[in-house]
Amino acid sequence: MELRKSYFADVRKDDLHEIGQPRPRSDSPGHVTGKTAFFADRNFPGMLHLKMVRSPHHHARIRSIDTSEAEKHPGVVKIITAKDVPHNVYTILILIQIGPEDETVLADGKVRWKGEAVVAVLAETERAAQEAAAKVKVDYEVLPAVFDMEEALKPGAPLVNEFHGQNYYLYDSGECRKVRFGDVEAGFAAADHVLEQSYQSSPIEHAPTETTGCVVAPEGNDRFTCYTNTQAMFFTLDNASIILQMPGNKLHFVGGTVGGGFGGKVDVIVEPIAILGAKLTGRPVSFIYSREEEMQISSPRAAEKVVIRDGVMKDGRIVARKVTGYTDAGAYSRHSPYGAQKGAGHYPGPYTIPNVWIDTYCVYTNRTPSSAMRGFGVTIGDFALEVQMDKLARLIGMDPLEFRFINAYRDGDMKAHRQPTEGAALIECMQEASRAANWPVAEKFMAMSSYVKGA
Amino acid sequence: MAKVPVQFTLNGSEKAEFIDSGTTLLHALRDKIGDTSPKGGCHQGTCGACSVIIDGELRLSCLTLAETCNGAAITTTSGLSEGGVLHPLQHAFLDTFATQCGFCTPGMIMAAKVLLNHTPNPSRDDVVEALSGNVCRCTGYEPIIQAVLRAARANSQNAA
Amino acid sequence: MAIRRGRGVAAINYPTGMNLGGDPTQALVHSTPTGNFMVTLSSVDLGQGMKQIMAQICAETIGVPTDRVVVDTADTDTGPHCMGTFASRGTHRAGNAVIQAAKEARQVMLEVAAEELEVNASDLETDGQGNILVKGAPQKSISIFDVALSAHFKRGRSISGRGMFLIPRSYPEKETGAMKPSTCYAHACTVAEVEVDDETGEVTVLTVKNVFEIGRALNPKMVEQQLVGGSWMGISHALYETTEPYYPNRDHGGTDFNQYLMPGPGDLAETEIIVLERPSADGPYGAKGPGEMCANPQIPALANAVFDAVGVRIDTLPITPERILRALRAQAAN
Amino acid sequence: MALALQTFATVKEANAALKSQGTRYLGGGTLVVRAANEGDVSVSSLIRSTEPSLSAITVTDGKARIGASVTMAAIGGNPDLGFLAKAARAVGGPAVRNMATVGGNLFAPAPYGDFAVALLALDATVSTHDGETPIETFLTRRDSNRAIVTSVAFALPKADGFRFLKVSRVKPKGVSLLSIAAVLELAGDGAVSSARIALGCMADRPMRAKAAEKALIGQSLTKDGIAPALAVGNEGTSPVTDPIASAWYRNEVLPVHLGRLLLT
Repeated sequence: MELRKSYFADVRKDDLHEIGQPRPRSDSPGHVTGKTAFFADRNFPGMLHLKMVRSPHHHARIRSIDTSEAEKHPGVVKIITAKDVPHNVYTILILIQIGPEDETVLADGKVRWKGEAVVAVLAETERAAQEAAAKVKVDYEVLPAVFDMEEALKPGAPLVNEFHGQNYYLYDSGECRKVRFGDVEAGFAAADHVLEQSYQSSPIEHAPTETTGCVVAPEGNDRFTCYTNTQAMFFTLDNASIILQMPGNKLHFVGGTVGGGFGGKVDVIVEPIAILGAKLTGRPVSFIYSREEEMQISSPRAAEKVVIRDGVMKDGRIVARKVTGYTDAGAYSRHSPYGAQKGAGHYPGPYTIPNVWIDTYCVYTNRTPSSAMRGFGVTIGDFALEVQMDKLARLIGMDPLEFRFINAYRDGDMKAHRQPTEGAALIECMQEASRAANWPVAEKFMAMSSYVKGA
Repeated sequence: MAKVPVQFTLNGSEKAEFIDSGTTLLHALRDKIGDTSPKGGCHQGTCGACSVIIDGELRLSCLTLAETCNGAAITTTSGLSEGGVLHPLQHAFLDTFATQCGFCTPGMIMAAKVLLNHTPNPSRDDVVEALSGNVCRCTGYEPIIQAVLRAARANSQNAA
Repeated sequence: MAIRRGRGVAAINYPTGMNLGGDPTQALVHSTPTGNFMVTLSSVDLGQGMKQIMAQICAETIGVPTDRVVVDTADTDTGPHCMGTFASRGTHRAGNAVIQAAKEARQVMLEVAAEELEVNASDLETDGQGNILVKGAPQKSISIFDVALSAHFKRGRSISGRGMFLIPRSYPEKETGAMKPSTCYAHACTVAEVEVDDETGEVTVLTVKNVFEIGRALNPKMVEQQLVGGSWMGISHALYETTEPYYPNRDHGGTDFNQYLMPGPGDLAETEIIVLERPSADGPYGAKGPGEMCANPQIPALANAVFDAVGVRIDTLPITPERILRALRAQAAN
Repeated sequence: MALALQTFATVKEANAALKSQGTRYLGGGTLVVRAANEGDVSVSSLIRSTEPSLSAITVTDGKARIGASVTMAAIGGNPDLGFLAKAARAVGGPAVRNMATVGGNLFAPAPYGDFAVALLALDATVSTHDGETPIETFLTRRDSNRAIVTSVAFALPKADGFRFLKVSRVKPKGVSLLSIAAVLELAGDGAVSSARIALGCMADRPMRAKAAEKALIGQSLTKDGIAPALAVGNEGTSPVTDPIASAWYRNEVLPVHLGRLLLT
């Protein structure tokens, strides 16, 4: 890695003592000696192991649950179903007033995705919990499921989530988050070329080497210590407090040393049920996702569909951009309504375009609920935007890098969501890339700057 | 449940335990003996985080039953430094900033240790092959490869 | 068989923070009796190095070497509130909170030193080595060790500080979408070079040249860790990863590291990283969040490079050999 | 029932124990311990035998016999089996190769079982207590097999007669997209006089590419000479669709990779 100090030297102080210094990481000696304590490295006498009975169907009504055989299984200490969860319907973002509550901690009457948690089994050993889980009998009536976002949005599609009443999230702005800037239709009418293209991604798993999990130990004073690898301590504590209807002061969360997150450990999934298990049994409880659960049960990055319609002039200026984004939330909201509207605020990308129209939808389907991941709400949009930029450049016969210079935002430019651009540096990145990759562009572009006098 | 005895040396010291038959070595080390340096990243044999050295060979402790290790000499990452002095491999991991979350690190170090035991001057391809059963999600592997090559260089300089 | 070569470019920006939810983080800083400093947080280190960076920020602000700072995180009994580690907010939000707390602690420290040295606190400065000096008269000094002892046992002062950084929530305007979704933006431009086997659709990534503008590299080696690992993940996203290989068909999802595909140590592209620093107005020492955006530009750059190589557009991720081969077949049929 | 391990000194005793319900033979553990870890509760008793012959490799008179407990690492490091090293090293990473056994590989479902593909091309025989079975027959019936495999045996191919290719998305050690093993004999004029080609991942278990084998006979190993074989390379295949690749893709690229292997 090289630091190119010549750029922006006028606005930067390089004489600091500790900042800018390549100090060794204080946590690394613990890593290389195996001494770093991850949550699962805590082991308590008498600890119970929690295994989840999961839905084998994408969408089904639960006619009945019979746990009688499982309860008798040697080593089983407690079996938990929906009725044991004090506040069984929740949604994570309720803490920032984004509702409605739309997800069951343990399935109640219905399952909406294959892998949904139905019954929790706590036993003396993992093996006993697995064996007992196999003895839980759930009678399902399989319902039609919908997996394709376009299908889900059509009238008459199977309703994924009754708490929403339709297969999309209802924002205060309606069925989508909207950004309106300038007159996009006038822009298309004036454009030399109009190009509409559609982009699609598939769900992506964070796949941290350490799976999601927690270990909960009763403190003996009506408080519970939860050793967890959550990415958000109080988010998780406060949600657990709501779900368990337990004052927050009864909960003590210890974490902060996590074996990789990438956004995958923000969903408040394992902690509430493990704490409930510890409360109901008075014993320490370990609930750690198997690798299979991490890969297919934990939330992935959402699949997205992005449709971009651009109006472009022969001289390279993009004069209108309309983006329709669809985020496949899966069966429940988790963080997806946030991600979809974050996308609305990100388009049309780092370019200054006078006429912009953005609609972003959060769509429900019968698949594993998706959630945040590194680049949340942006990564797939950037893929779509930047492939579109390449196509536009080729459409008008222009060098793809030069085409970006023409449209790059600079300090003071008004963005579509009506914030003036500050601290722009796209142009300088492209100039440096031009040099590093030996991809020459016209001198006028190399002479450009993100600085604008007075901006 | 019937308990079976297991006895082996762990990082040079004798260990004897009664365990449930069928217990994996990973569980025996972590839950019975208290050496938590091998990590359970998959319990499938697909991530390498649980790697240990058994009688000189790299093994996956998650797929090895503890009772098959009677009489064996087992090395884990927690036993690598002697008298508080880091092993050259551990030093190299620090020097190249080869750890981020640290969860894969003990397994990586075990894989690298076996490589250097057999191949003191490995090529880059040798290192890549040696690490090929170990997954890292943070680093992009390059700093880890550099760490192993650096440790090998340090070893050969010490030997010279 | 033909191996065909191509290159592609992509340029991106990336927002720091989750303003649309309201975005607070707090920090506490206090000194021990012998002048070491404890930063108390509930922020989470996912492996990106939060603890180390907060220590460096605290050390810089107070004016001591980093190894005199200990970071205690994340325990909800002791650490004040943090929203969490996501949205590229950790360094930015917690860093600002630590600066505020450290400034308050530093002020008390300087006041105690001033009393000991019988000068005005405003006339004092730190040397970054653990000493407090009188500006312009550096021979007149006191160690922070002695200042802390004095504060604790003689002056009855608590060298401590509280830090709170809040970005108030932005509510998008319903009809126009006017909003402030984030604070500052990081930037990147990547040029990727590939070889495509036109008989199998297999892609080999030869080089990726990444230029990242990240505000400020607080610890360049740790920034490099993020950027190198992120670049790898970007390549991985572009060409390999999904939990649903036949999306929207729900079948055949991988359940292990053998079947969930990611580049192995033998698949690494020659990777070049160049960092520019345009300090952000509101970032801790100018920093922006580098951890997320660094995995984004490789994806479209590779898509564009594949097109450059074989003339087919793969607009669906991941860009698998199968998708390329199908497109090549369709191209040949036309 | 908790999981338990029973160890027997002889294969005979182990075979007797395997007659009980809920038992499974433990080789290197890469299949059965994984299954148990992942919650397969159908097996409650693992059986193994420590009989020394299971770990023996003998190479004499142009014939090799490999005990079923021999690991991939042991084969990869055996100088008498140098031609097989590539196939043995195609299995897993170093730790897996120190554990995975020849016997276990015969039972590994696609996309695993690369070494069994090599054994199929070698026309090996598989030994159990009640005799020897040609590997092709054995693989067909492997799901109902209850007898412990004790060894595999095969005639050593002529020098440079064995070729092996594993195609993988991930390097150096991804699982198979497909694998191909071939044992070829050439006449003095360079024409193929005998050919056995085995394919991995082109069905749920290793299979022979018999049409391609036949089409190779009498042909030289040139682009034109192998063309008829490549044209029928897919005959009889029913590839797996999995996260690595679809059946369509495997069928599409099989002739490409077969061609590359034959022309090396």
